Amino acid sequence: MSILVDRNTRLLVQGITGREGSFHTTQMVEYGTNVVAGVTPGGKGKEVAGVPVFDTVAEAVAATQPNVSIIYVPARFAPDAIYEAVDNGIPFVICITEGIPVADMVAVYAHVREKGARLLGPNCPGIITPGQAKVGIMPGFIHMPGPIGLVSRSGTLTYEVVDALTKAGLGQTTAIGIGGDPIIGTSFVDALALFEADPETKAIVMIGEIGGTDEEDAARFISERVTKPVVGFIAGRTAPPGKRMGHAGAIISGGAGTAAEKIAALEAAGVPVADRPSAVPALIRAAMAR
Amino acid sequence: MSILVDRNTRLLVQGITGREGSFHTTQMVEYGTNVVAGVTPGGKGKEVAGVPVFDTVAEAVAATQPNVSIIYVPARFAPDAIYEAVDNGIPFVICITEGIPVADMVAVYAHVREKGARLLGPNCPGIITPGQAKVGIMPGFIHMPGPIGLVSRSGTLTYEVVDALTKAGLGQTTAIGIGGDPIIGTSFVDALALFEADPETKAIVMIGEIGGTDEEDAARFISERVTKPVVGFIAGRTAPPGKRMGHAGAIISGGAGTAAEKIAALEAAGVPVADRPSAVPALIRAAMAR
Amino acid sequence: MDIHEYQAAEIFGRYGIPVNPGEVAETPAQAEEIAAKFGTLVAVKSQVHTGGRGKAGGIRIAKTPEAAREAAEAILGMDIKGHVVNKVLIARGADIAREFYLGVVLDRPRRQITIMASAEGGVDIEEVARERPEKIVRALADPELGLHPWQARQVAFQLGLAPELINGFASIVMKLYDAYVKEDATLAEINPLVLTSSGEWIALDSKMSFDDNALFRHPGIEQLRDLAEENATELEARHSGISFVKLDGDIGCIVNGAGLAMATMDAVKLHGGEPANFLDVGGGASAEQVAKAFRLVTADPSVRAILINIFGGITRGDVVAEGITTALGQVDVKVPIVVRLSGTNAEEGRQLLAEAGLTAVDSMDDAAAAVVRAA
Amino acid sequence: MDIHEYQAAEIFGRYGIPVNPGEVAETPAQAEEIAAKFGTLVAVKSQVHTGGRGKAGGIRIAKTPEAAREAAEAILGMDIKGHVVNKVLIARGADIAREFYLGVVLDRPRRQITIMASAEGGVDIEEVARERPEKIVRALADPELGLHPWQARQVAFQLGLAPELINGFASIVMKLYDAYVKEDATLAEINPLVLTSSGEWIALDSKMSFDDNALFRHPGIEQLRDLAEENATELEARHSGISFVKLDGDIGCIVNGAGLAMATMDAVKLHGGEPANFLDVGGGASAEQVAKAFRLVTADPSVRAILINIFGGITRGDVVAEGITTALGQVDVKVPIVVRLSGTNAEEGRQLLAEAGLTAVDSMDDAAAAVVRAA
Repeated sequence: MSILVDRNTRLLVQGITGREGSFHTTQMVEYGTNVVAGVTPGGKGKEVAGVPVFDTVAEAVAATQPNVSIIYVPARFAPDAIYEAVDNGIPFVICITEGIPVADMVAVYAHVREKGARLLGPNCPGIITPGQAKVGIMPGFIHMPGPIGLVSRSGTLTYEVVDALTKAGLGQTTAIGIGGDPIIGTSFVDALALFEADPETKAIVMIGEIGGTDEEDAARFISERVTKPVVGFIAGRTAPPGKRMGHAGAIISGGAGTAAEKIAALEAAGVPVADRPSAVPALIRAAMAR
Repeated sequence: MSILVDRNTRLLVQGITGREGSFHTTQMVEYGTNVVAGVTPGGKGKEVAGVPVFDTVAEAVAATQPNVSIIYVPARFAPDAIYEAVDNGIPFVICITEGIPVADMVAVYAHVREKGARLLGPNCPGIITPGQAKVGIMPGFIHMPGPIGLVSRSGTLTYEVVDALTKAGLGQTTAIGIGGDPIIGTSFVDALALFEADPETKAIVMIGEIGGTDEEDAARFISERVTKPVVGFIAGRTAPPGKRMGHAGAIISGGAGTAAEKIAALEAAGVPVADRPSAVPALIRAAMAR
Repeated sequence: MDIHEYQAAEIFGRYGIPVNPGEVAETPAQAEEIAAKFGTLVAVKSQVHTGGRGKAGGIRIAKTPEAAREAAEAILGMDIKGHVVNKVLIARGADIAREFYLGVVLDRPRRQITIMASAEGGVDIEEVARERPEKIVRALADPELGLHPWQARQVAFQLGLAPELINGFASIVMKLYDAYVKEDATLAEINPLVLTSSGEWIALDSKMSFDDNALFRHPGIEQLRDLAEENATELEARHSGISFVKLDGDIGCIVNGAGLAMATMDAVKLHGGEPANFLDVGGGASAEQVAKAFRLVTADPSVRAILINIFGGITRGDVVAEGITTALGQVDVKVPIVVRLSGTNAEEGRQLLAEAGLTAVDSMDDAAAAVVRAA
Repeated sequence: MDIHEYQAAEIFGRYGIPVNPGEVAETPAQAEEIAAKFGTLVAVKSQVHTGGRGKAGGIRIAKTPEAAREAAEAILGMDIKGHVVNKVLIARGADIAREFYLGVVLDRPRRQITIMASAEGGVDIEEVARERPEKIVRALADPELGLHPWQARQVAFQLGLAPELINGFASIVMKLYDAYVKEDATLAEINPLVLTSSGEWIALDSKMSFDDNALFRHPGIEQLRDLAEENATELEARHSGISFVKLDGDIGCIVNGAGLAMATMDAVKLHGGEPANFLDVGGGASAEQVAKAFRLVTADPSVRAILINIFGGITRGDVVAEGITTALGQVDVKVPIVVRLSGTNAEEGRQLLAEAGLTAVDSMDDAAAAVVRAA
């Protein structure tokens, strides 16, 4: 088992002929992901890594019945690509694109929910179920199948933790990067609920950062609804207020969104919080042994 | 039994202190309708026909728990009033107002549906369940409780037919005026489905007019899903194409929406169509006797 | 509300749609002058609020300024389906490679705004819709978010356009939709939308109609109204809150309620008569409104009898009767009047009317029969 | 992106919000001149991109032009929370009866734009939110349809305004929301929104910040950027696609990825050091990007050692190592460098780095410890 993507994933790549899109399509195909189609307006008849390209999502859906779509189109066209995916019935859309205006995402988020679809991201590394499907831009080789569910707001920091877990012999059911923007389609709470319901996931690692209150919401959710052990890590203990730390969403504003608050909330919910990424595997082992 | 309104209706009147609102509130209260509250911004503390007035729908809902709202506010403010009603959880909203721009109604209609609420109108006379609740501007006294469900796009033409039915001894479960605009919240099909499901309704009268294809859709629905006898009347056999006959929706455009087409569709669905309003009671009796 | 082609083109141009520049002439001399200025082959196009101008001879091609003058001479004053031509548009000829149809309208059954496009442009789109519906491509705009760019592109792909033409066409679709929504239109149409042999898009004919109920927020549109194109009586009626439509018969009708007004016309026809008009006097049927209605109906010389059909609902029949008699004191009506009064206090009302010497009956059928006899 | 109060007031004014007219002075003499022209009591207000100006003495009331001159003298050049005052806004004094707070912001947990209003205006709203949250009234805008007029009215009623004040307040709410949405703001705030004793509304202080990701569609807003207010290094970094934030410590950090960059700063601190900056070099960590990062970090004289932390993912570690050595050929770095390289081909990369004489380790903890020792 796993969450959201697996062997049955039939992946569509929107923006497949672009630099990012074609590079990562090749990587995903090499990993073994079942990439069934790509879309680039005007690209019909082409192929990328053996994957057929269509002009519109409607055509790709009719010809290849994808059930997941990943988006690699530039920020100003990405909202339109998300609408095209969900309006054509794709139930799960992953948006890698960074730099989408917040106002656009307010409407996109509401629309995706109305359609009963799920969005992951934007500005996220994607999702991987080791050995089954890599849907994103993460390096596949650091992952290993196993019992840990991992959810993170970050990219390379996630790889750091995954790498530490794998080296410690702790494989992953699924690793999911929810993204660093102020408005994201899938929150910590959403991912935690999925891991809680996944029988193969035995423990969960949650990697947060400064900004917003999603970690606090997650802490509340964990204390009320999660029975599996959870270990946390929060980046940005030393971040100053009022300054955006790279990610559009990583900003302490109005005194809210500090690492200290988030760590306190998680610890109050019984979640051990690592003081450094390398401390995560030991905490997970301890939590699982309890 | 009846549809949509009855003794359990707790009515809110939006625009209650206006000329139309106060006049018809008095009429509705006199008929015996349970009018629990009114809203007029800045009107808090007033009373109309003994009904308390509030500044906002939220306050009225908190204080009096209405389950139906009727709107008597001018066209340029009416869409906002509909949003205020449904966003505050009122499940059934009746909009009497005439002259709302079509573009506004496109968004209103979609929003009301998303909220799982029902809209009747705009530009409609409202709905009455004789002896229980009059929610609209129709003259109450011409109605009589009985087995006939009536649905109509028109106002006075409906009164004409109701009067004929009552004089013929054929009372009504509920008479519903769906309105004469191009976009209306409740269609013939919606009303027919409700009457079909209402055990007290033994036969249905449907009064259409030129414009659009709602009558054709109704004919299809009747042939597929309605087991009760239905009798029709269509106004506008002599209407010329391209000219709006009063109602914004009553226009034959592009050769579509003629009375002849609608009559043919209804007759093909086994619905006898009266050639004049006074012929309706006899057709209903004949249909019920079958 | 309708406007002329040249006015619609001006609006479309403001939204960034490539339209064919032209100028309006009201005399043959002006037409010649404009054509000379353009120095190229021109189209001389009648400006009237009706379709089928081409078939009626209202559009001519002129190769020289003199030919433009002659064409204008022929077209100005022409009657096209009851519309007299007062203006012609002189527009440069285009180098047409392909003709498309593009329109934005309301899809009533779906309660959404829809894009309609066809690679069979320049012809009657209703005919295409009837006979070759598969030739029409549609896209429904999201009712809350509007038309998405992917939908505009998809329409372009579905028309079979080559990849290099997609963005240009899609951009015109987005702009036409934008114009439709921002101006509260009921129709925005380009027919034909032309692709020139050099690969440019030109809107060769523009058409736009507007939602009367939304004119209050578009004072600029209201100013485009061509009074010469509107029936003076219908305009006057609208200003009094009366819905009035002129018809060809001789029985004038005054009714409260649009549906009942149509049913009344139908009843007149059913009894062998021909209605002279549709008239919905509105809610209250006050003396003032009835007087205005009398003036509107009697302005038509072909009216030989008048049927007043009032169903007294909230308004009492005796009050309506008083209104009618008062109105008759204000307006000198020379043709027979039959009044049908029903509903609240109808009997009292009919008595009042009878005392005033009017034929007043209870039944709509009887009234229709009586007025046909009287005419 | 932040702008000054006077710039925000100008934008709000364009949306029809009644703002307090004022003029900007850059010298005391200009301040006196403007005050003399106004001929009334004025406020002299420092224009800096930070809050708490009042408490810092950056806002003064002047009854005479001379007093305005003196106030400007005192305020210009002042350092408010690290921001040097280069401009003052001279604004007419208002006849204040009541002060309100009105703001539009994103409610992140609900993923909706929200209106916040309070009858306790003119004070720190965050303090009100913390200590007397019941004093704040909120309304969430519909994510697809926007803010409805009924919501704006409801906010006004919830603030306890008298009926005759409702429409005026609600109209300002609608306009502020409109400005927020149309300009892609992340904050639009009026504090205080003043009710004068004659019952007029005036926005006495205006504040606006913008979504950096949306500036591409607002060239006019980009032009309002005050370069004097921005950290030159941060600006330069942004143009190179590098995220950079100056901090107070002495350990320079160069990291790929924002989350890892924060974790790296935290690790430095954990090992007893103080990070000199946040720096996310972006995806590939190419020689060019690394060279730029070196220049940014070494521009800070307090930097005594540099920690490079790269997790080789899609990009191979040996390629990154080559990038680092190439960059070091282009930039003369005089402080010790510790490189942590992990992930794909990391071992090969570390060997390359060691050959170039750099301390290269596998673990982030070891690297942080080493760099703190080296500083």
